[in-house]
Amino acid sequence: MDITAMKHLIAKRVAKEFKDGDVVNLGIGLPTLVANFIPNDVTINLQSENGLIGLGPVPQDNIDYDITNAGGQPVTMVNGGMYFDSAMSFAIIRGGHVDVTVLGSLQVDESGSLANWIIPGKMVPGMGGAMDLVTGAKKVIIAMTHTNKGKHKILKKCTLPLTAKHQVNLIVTEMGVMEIQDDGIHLLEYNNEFTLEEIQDATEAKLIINQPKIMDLEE
Amino acid sequence: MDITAMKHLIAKRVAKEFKDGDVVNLGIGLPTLVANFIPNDVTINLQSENGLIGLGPVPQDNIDYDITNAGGQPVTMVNGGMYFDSAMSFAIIRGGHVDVTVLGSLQVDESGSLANWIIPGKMVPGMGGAMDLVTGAKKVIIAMTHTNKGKHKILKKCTLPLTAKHQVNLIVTEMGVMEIQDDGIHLLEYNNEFTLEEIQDATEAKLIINQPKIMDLEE
Amino acid sequence: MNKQLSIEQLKQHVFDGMSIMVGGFMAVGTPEGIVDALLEMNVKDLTLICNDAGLPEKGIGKLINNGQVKTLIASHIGLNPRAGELMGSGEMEVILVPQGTLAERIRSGGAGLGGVLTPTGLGTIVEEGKQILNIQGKDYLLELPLRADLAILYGTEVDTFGNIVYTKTTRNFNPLMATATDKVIVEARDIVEYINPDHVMTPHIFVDYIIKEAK
Amino acid sequence: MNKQLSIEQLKQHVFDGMSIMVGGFMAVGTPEGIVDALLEMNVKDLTLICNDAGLPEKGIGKLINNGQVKTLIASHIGLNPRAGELMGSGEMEVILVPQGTLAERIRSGGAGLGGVLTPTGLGTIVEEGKQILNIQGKDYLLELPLRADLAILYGTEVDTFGNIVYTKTTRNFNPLMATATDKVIVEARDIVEYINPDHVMTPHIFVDYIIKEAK
Repeated sequence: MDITAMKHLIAKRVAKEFKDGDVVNLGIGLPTLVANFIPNDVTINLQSENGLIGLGPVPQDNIDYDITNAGGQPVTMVNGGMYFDSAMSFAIIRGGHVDVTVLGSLQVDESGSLANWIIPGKMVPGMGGAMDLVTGAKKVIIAMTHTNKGKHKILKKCTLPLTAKHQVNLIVTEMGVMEIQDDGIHLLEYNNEFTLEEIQDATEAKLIINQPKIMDLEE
Repeated sequence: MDITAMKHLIAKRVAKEFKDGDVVNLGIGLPTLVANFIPNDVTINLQSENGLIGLGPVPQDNIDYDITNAGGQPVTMVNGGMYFDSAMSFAIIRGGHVDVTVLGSLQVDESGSLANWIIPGKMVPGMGGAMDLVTGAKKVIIAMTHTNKGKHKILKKCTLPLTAKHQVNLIVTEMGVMEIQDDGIHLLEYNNEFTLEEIQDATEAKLIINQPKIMDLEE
Repeated sequence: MNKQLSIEQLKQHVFDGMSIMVGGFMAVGTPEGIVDALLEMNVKDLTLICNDAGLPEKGIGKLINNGQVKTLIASHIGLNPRAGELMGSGEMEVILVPQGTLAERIRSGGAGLGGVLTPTGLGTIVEEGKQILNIQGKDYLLELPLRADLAILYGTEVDTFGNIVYTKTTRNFNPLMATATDKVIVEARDIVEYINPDHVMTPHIFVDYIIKEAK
Repeated sequence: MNKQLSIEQLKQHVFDGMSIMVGGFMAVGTPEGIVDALLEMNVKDLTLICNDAGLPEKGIGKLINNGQVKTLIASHIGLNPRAGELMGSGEMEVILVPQGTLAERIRSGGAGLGGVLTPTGLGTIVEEGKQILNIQGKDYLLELPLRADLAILYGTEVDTFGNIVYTKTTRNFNPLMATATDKVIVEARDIVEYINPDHVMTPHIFVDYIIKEAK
């Protein structure tokens, strides 16, 4: 699978996690793709931490540079959407009013901790709104490739500085869907292009495997 | 002097304390009268804690019941005024953005403490916004009759439950203008309808009297 | 998602002993239609959180004076003499909170904050039983967040999504309460087709149900 | 009171070593005219408080990349690679603050609160050196209020009193910063005769000066 196909597959699977009416924040990069796969019978409210709910598609023309997403890129607003300031935006986020946040990550571990904002000495973008999002959202989904070109990302214990402790609920990769529970990481679904052994080999943490389903990728 | 004349006199003197552009909150009752005596060359911004700046006069007709003061009474709004919610209202008040607050009081003492929200067992209206106002405003002026029908109100130490400690800057009564300083209450101005001895007799706290001026009541 | 509710359907969302935040300031910005329905249903033992005790014939004053309120959390009860009597006789518990602290406690309840650090109330009976923190050389009272089961609000314009605009001084505590309860019901003066997205004061995600005001 | 200021008069209000809050999110809602003037005046050793480091050619990125910034307090610097280099080399101090915490710290600085009690950052390096309070069984970090000498904002519509409306996502940190500095200067896209009092986002009492944007 090439990287584009992988991302496509991950985004498609994540999109099945939403319920009608959910307030959802999608991170920059892969998580943004999720918006393209929302089922027709589900309406979600996309929140963007720079100050809006009702994020619409990227405009092709008639660009309004006053309507932007958290990456500073022009977007559009859907009917019923609204704008607010950064205090309200994070009252929504921290106060538990976001149902699902989808983020990429550099590392996730079996205790549900994650690290996605800094590689000391190399890359220091800053945490932006990520720490608030994973702390405040009701459900935290990590959407990422299973490994970094073969290097483990799903670990026993994160080695990079954390974004938050014990906040991740679900990990969706091209290999499967994993849920963090008190006793560790449960493989709920797997992509049958891979064997269970291959998936475990690509994972540092020990996966708890109990009759996993085939990964649901129906449109 | 009858009570109406007293209130008139007190309000008139308090109105001289404002500078052009000041943000001012006037309490219910006597302090409200102060608005009638603002000098022509001074424009102040009247704040009302229920959520507006730019409080105008009480309407005579065309009453809009959606525009009210902190007593719930219909008022009007002047040009340039605006509305906000209670969180912003008290961010303005607590954050030190109100230049002067004028309140009545049951008691004030020589340390600048005041009591104006409860007489246990008798009258329990509640503090409303008074505690925030006297804590947050840059200058706290107490506008009240000097005594309660002869009973002292300006005390060595308040006996009623406090509204706040050490927050009063100025007391204006029908007898004079008093400033609270570190060493006690200074009589800055007096109404020469009274002798200095009469004023001291009407005051439990020892007044510091050092060449007081005649109370300025020019229009 | 259709959020419109009839006043009769309100019954499904209230129960004895519940806590309700009620918008309004001296009953300005209070949803009188919902209050009247609560009066008629005669739900009991309510804990109400509201700026004040309303007036005898207006706002939550009606519920207080009908004996439906067990506990009132408010900043002022002076315009409803019966509230003072019920407090004095012990028939109603009244917890008086400085107005700015009340606003900020509700906001923090909605915003996931652990509390409010305020200088208001220091040196008074308000500080009794509360933690005082010295921060950068100044003392602050730690005041706890407030939340409730239900908020009932009064919106001037509400669109079908549930976005709310509150006009003039009807705004007061309404937008704060919208964020701090498990369920939010707004009484709409008018249900409108469109609200400018810059002018929305309560985003629709906070609003569960809309009841049209009877005129 | 005439609050209008020319871009030349801005000089009277800035000095080396000052602290400035700058509105905007990835430079959306940043007053570019004022930033350009600061660039031209070459004021030095600035402490800037802003959501991010801007872009190399946009927002405060221009000031950072010109070496005028001693300390940057921000939540994100990823869109301006030079900021990361200056941080790495030690030429610029960068204090990274979670975005929601940054917003709330500024708000508390303007609202007279003693700080912010937030769960964000617990168990991470953000908590280092900070007090942790256990409140009602949950831990919270105590984050301190932020204030600055000056705020520079970008308003879409500003009336002559200084009331401001920020349109769409240009709003972001602007209204918070308006409350938390000794002096506030707004760059106005348009100076207008009238703003509906319900739509004002920053009351004029916070605004000291208005500079008309050059078009």
